[in-house]
Amino acid sequence: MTPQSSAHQTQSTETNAVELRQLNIRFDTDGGEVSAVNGISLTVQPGEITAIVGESGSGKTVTARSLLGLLPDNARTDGAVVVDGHEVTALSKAQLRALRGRNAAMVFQEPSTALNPVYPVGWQIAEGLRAHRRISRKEARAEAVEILRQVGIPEPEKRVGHYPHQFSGGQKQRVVIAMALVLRPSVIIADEPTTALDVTVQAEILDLLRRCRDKLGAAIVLITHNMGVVADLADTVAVMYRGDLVEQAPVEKIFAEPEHDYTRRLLGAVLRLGEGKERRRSTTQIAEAGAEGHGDDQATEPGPAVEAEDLRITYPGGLGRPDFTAVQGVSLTVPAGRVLGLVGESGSGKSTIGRAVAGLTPVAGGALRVLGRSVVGAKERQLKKLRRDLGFVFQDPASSFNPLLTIGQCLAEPLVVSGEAGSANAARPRVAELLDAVQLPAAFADRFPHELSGGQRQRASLARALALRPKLVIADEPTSALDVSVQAAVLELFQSLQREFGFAAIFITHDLAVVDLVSDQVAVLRSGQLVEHGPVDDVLSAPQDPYTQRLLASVPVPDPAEQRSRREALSSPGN
Amino acid sequence: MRYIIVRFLLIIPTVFILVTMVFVFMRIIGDPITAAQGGRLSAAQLDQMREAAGYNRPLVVQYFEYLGQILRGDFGTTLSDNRPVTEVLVTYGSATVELVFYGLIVAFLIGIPLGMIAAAKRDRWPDAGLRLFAILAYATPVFFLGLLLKLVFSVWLGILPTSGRASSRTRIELSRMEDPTGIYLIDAIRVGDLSDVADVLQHAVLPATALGLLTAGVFLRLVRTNMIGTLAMDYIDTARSRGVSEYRLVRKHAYRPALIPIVTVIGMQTAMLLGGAVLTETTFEWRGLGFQLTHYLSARDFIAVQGIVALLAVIVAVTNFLVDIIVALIDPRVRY
Amino acid sequence: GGGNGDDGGNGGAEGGGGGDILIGTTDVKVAIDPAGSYDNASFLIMNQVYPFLLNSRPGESEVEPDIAETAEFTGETEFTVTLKEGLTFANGNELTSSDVKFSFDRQTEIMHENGPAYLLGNLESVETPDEQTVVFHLAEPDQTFPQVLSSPVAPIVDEEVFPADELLPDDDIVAEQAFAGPYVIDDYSFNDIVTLSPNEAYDGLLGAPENDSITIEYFSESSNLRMAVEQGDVDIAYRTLLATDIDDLRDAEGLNIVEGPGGEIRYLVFNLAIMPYGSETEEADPEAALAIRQAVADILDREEISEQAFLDTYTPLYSFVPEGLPGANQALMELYGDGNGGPDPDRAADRLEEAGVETPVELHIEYGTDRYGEASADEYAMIRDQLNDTGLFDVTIQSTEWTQFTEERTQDIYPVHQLGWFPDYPDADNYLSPFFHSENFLANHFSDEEVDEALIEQVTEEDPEEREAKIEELQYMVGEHLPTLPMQQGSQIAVTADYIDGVVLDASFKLRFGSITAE
Amino acid sequence: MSTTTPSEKPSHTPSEVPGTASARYSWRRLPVIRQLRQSVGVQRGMLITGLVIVGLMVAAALLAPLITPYGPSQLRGETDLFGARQAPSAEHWLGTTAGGYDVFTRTIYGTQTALLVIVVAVAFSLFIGVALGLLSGYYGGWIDRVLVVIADAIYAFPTLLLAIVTAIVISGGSSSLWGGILATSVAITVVFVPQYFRVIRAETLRIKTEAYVEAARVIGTPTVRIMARHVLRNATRSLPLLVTLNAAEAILTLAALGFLGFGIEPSAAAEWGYDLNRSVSDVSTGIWWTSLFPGAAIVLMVLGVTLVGESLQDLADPRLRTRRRTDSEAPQATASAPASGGGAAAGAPKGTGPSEIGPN
Ligand SMILES: Nc1ncnc2c1ncn2[C@@H]1O[C@H](COP(=O)(O)OP(=O)(O)OP(=O)(O)O)[C@@H](O)[C@H]1O
Ligand SMILES: Nc1ncnc2c1ncn2[C@@H]1O[C@H](COP(=O)(O)OP(=O)(O)OP(=O)(O)O)[C@@H](O)[C@H]1O
Ligand SMILES: [Mg+2]
Ligand SMILES: [Mg+2]
Repeated sequence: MTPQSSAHQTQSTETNAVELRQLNIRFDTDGGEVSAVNGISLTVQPGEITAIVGESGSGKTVTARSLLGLLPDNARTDGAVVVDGHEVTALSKAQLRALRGRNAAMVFQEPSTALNPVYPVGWQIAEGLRAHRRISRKEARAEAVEILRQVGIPEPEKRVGHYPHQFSGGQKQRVVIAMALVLRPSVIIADEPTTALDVTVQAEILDLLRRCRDKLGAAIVLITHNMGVVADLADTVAVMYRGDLVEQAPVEKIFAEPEHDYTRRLLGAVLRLGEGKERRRSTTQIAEAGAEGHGDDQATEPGPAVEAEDLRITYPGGLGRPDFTAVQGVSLTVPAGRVLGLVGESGSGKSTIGRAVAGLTPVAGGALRVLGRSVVGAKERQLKKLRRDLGFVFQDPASSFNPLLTIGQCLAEPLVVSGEAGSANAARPRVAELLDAVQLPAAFADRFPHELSGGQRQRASLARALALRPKLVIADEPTSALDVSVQAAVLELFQSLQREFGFAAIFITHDLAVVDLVSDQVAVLRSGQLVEHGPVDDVLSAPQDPYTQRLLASVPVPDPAEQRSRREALSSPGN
Repeated sequence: MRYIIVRFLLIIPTVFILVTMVFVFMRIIGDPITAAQGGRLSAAQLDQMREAAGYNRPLVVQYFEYLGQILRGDFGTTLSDNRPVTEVLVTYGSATVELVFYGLIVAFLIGIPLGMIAAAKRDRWPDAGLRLFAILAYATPVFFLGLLLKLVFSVWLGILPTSGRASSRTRIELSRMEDPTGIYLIDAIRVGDLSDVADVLQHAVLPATALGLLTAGVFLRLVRTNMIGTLAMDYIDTARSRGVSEYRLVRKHAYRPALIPIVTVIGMQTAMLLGGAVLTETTFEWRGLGFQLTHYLSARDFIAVQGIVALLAVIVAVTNFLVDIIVALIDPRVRY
Repeated sequence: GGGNGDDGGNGGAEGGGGGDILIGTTDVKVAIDPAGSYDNASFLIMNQVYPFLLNSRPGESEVEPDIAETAEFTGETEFTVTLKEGLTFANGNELTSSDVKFSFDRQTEIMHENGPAYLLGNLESVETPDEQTVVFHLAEPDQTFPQVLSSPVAPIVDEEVFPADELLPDDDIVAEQAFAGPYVIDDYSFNDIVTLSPNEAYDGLLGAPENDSITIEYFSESSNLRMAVEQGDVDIAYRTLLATDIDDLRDAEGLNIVEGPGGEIRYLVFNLAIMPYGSETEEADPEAALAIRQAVADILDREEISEQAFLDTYTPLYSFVPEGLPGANQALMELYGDGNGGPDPDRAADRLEEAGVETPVELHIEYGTDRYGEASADEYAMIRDQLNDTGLFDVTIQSTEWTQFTEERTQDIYPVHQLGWFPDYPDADNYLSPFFHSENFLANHFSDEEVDEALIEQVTEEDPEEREAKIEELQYMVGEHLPTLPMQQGSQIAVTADYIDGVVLDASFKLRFGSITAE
Repeated sequence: MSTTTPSEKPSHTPSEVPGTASARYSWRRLPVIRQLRQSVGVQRGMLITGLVIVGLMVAAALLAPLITPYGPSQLRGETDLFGARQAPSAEHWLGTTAGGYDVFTRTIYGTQTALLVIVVAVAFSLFIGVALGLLSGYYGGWIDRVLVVIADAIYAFPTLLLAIVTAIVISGGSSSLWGGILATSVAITVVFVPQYFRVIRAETLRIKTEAYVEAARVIGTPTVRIMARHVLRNATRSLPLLVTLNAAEAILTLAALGFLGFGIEPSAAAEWGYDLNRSVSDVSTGIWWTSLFPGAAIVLMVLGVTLVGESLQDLADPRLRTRRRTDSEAPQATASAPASGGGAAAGAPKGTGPSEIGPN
């Protein structure tokens, strides 16, 4: 509480909530010193919501943590970090402790790990109170109940004694926010507070954060890479790129007239719902042409690539637990050469269906025909034949390659296994072709997976899926691990390959904008059941099912003006 | 609840497999008659005795006979010294339990706080010193450590007894009491003679230290690693960002979650402890199960060996079972 | 060392009379049903708490009537014993001839695998003409039978307490106080602690004990026993301290070492079938095989071994019958080596050359790891060393865990192997017949009619002097053949606190507690 | 578990020229060496100390005949016996044992026995444990259940007692050098197999669900090929650690067996546990050299191996590893790997992903 004696030149009458001046952060790592943040300066006014955006690794988290002096041991900082009038880097341990929570509080990305699993949430909330104020256990508890009520936890009196695992992901994030709010801090730092959450839940959390600002007047530093979230919540935006702050401006200005090159690229890569329409029109024509081309080779007109009827998939329940039904009564078809987008919230059974189509998960009931063959109850040997015509692209490009094999060896695997090539060496020419198809230099064949960037890896993954010229490709969230800019490139590649090879595809994603971009048809899943299935234009522009409607409405639009009007439209009749 | 039952029922196959294994092993390695009389009787005489004792019958027959016996709850009588196996188990089992208990106390008292200190002072000199201590404690064979302890504390300083669970006077006194528990400390307290209690405790110091140090080394390393791991968890940073003090972070936030894997490992360590106790028991004349087992093994007393192994297996299984329950108490996420 | 233990472990000088005495031992296994155990530790107790028909006084090994009035041969195969009048057990039950008959019948009935029943192999039946008289009928004439009656097979038990056809658990025996020896057991905690106190009812050869109580404490590690006696936690350490400890304690203040002749012997067994040139080998040649055995006898330096490996707790043994028993001589000293017990490699070389044996002779010697003490390893390492050092032999040694060893020793696997012997009763015959009769337990294929005859002759010879002569002759006779090679004789050793008196270790190999006193 | 670890590093592409891939299989990527290069500060000190101790032990074992003046079972000099329990002197630097052997010679030769036992025991357990763990984990089903129950049962058995029983069963109690070593090794193997089994099975279960295994399955790779090429090679990441820990345990078990009289006899080979057992009684008589040296040898050997194991564990776990400070004297890394990625991932080994041992 000691007022800052050193006055600084650019100071107005009002103190800034946060002020960074020439902040440098470096890390000692195995590979030597790494500079994470290079001399950035940034100010946040009280009551202002500032979003920090930027691609992964650009230094957002590190910057946020420096505000509370929470950097790991191997970090070194210089420059000034002033929070609520205190110079953080100069504080003693005790002063730092007094600052944390009281002047500035933090909300972390992953709510499930931000709560200590072995203590009740009430205890954890009260702990913060008791760390800063002399307060009886009872009073602390009362305050905890009150704050839980404010963040919208139902029956707070009862829930206050519950353990973290007894809450859902969204509720956990509310509790984390409650923990930050209860001390009425001047600054709330939220590091990707909604990345781990589904869109519908995300919308509620964003709403909560906005209320915090409105009611408490707290300044909020929001870190995110989702431009929709930015548009929804932020007043000002700071763009970071490789440790530099390249631009800071009011949100409208950023979206309307981005100054920096990188900002423009970033915005350009952002997908918007409805954008896919025109593209699709041309795509369809080409795809049809492609299908016809194939038709020339084949004697018969190909049937649908996938036909599922009343599909039911269960996972064995283990000792003493009943089997878990992950998918129930799903019927859908994927015509040859077409792309089906499969969307739904986390745990709704998207991957399960994809895996079942590839024969990786046994089907418990119903009918499932893939490329004309039934896979229900099929033997491994029969599946093998089928799999020659299947390609699979996995969510995480890093883990889908055996880290001990080179990219070339990985790509050669399908060829060797199917007998198309005698050895990895013999397959080299074909591997080079494949790499070329996904626009990677042939020399990459000798690299190990970890020596490629994420985007490059995902390209390689596509190449592997295409190695045997499949008729059906299953792509399970192939871009969700990628940055927006990289995502756009990979999606574009996917589309062009689809056009070129004319394969049918099931494209699994939770991002409606992606579906809009790549697919012809869309299927919406909820808790293992199909709630809507149809051509993408129909479903996205005129959703029939209320769930689909809510899903669409929850997606923030990466345009501040439009998002504001949408929000107002939503809240006036609803709330 | 259901889980508890399943967990509990799993003890049965474990014990069954062990008993079977031991049965087969024991029949391979010779019979008690040869062991006892082989040095003075002719082969023919020995054969005759084996015939009479029924050891010449097919193994399967003997095996099922033995299983039948066990199912009736009859563990038989030891072959080499004609004592009911149940009595053997009670006498020596309680001794081993007492020793392991003391050892665990020492291990806890030393291992856990030092592990926490090492974690807090990570990679600085107290940590390096403590880790070296832990490794040395583990690297020194119990019998060597026991030897050194005895040399220093009994022979040179003369302040502690060299061996045994109590002096003979106390032992006689305790053996005279009605239905003794076999756990000397409890019995001594029940007798109510303070000098007896002191005597029992004095005798326990060295064995408990020897066994405890070994285990403390393991605990220290375990606690350290887990504390460091837990201190890196997000919720620690979250709590820190609320202004919770560092001391409290270690004591409250890291300690309990770090305890969970430790408790689990302790369960698994019981087997090791019982095994480690064999050497401690031998070194300090602590007549417990492990000690006795090596005896019966040399005597090829399969009835006794089978009985003891079955009991050890049950102890280990039950400990692991209890550990699961303790973990459930510490960790609210696990509820059955 | 010495002094008083302060933790109550010392019963030493307290109490009146001869005091309360604490004996520590490392002998394991005590089961006090005479039909179910046959080992030193158990017999040590049985010998104090059960009465015998015949027994020996402290300091002697000749047997005399104990609870008997008279005991003598009343025919070639008939031995008659008359009991004293009015004998009772400590529990008040009467001790009559029927108890005696019961005790022996019970042994043969149970024939327990751990018991000594086979000692009664020659006993055909027991008759009880009246309450006081017992008549034993033997199958063959046997002058050693009186000794058998003082052996572990012969304790008299209470027929009202013991079941006739199965063992009685120790605790029941104690609870029923079925004792009629000089002592009764007060406290009994298996293999841990046993407390004895004098038995008022005893009226036999050994007389009333001179001490107030005896407590035996069992140790498993001899080093612990050693420390206990050194620190005064026990008054007497009896069986078995390591040689090192004894050697070290010899000079310790406040401690005495009591020594006596030991019945235990260590010897090498030659398997006449599979040793080099043995009867079953390809180049079978009895002469050459004998020459090899004799050469071994020439070379081995028992003195050196007993000094280094046993620190003189064993003494060199130059005959099959150990020193101290009537009839024992030093036949092998004369027959082999330098004639004074020392080695003579040249003589061995000549012997081998004469017999046309190719040198070096490859010889494998096997020994047991645990049965005969850990010094076995040192002993056999030295044997190998001594033999190989002459250049005449190429010896390999190997050890095997006891049970396996003893199983294999009769299966013609070991050309030469180790064994040891502890007598059933102190009689020279016990060192001869079991070993050298054609049906010996060694199964080393030794068989010689002359020896067989001589063995029977000595055992049936009624005149003691004649018998001794025959036994001496027999030792020379066997010495020529050398089916076994005696190596060492153990001595009995007790370490006592200096205030302890009356520990007598004699050729009966029994320690009688009654004579022990503490000042 | 911990913070998210974005694996995306779009802005950095490795600068290495293609074609050097095979060179990167070089010795630098070998397990221990890679960690040695990676380590720093206390952890490096520990690792180096451990390696030096183990190295000295190996050298002692190999060069034993050159270092020692006598043979391990030699009792006699030129003319006379050495004598038992002789104090250290010019002829016998560390004195002689109760059996009359030269302590120095036997202590040095003891390394041979210890190392032989470690190698044989660890090789056996590795082979069997890995094979079973792989089968069990990959196929699952009843084989898995049976194997798990058996492994757990064995695991529940006190190790030392199990070792004793096995030693008797295997050798019939015989104690020739190889008989003894085999018996002890097999005994130790029986104890260790469940550990390897567990680790490999758990790894296999984890790897089985890894995307790259699924990827292999989707293209129809035969099971055997999957197991060999994908599962096995990736499942072995925690083995170096387990091997060192087990090596330490093997020495202690060997010593304990020797101590209890079930080990290797002195005439067959020099074994510390046995020598220590024989010297227990010497200590109280003031003869310290017979027990001190074999005892110290055991402690030293276990210390060395455990130090290596512990530091490997530290280095493998990003949470436990200390990082180089640039301003410290520690030499700079060759820094071929670009430093990026957030949090813990930055600490993950740059070479092979599988060598990091997760916090689970
Ligand atoms: N503990 C650490 N040790 C070493 N380097 C680190 C550490 N934490 C962060 N870095 C480095 O600092 C840089 C910035 O990381 P930061 O976590 O701030 O990125 P970010 O912008 O939050 O990315 P993301 O969107 O992936 O969370 C990265 O290059 C990262 O490698
Ligand atoms: N191996 C498994 N065993 C048991 N249950 C499983 C298993 N795999 C998935 N489930 C359950 O099945 C349901 C559907 O899972 P699935 O992976 O298909 O979801 P998803 O829609 O792909 O979610 P996400 O977007 O998080 O990937 C979930 O509730 C999940 O918990
Ligand atoms: Mg971040
Ligand atoms: Mg999924």
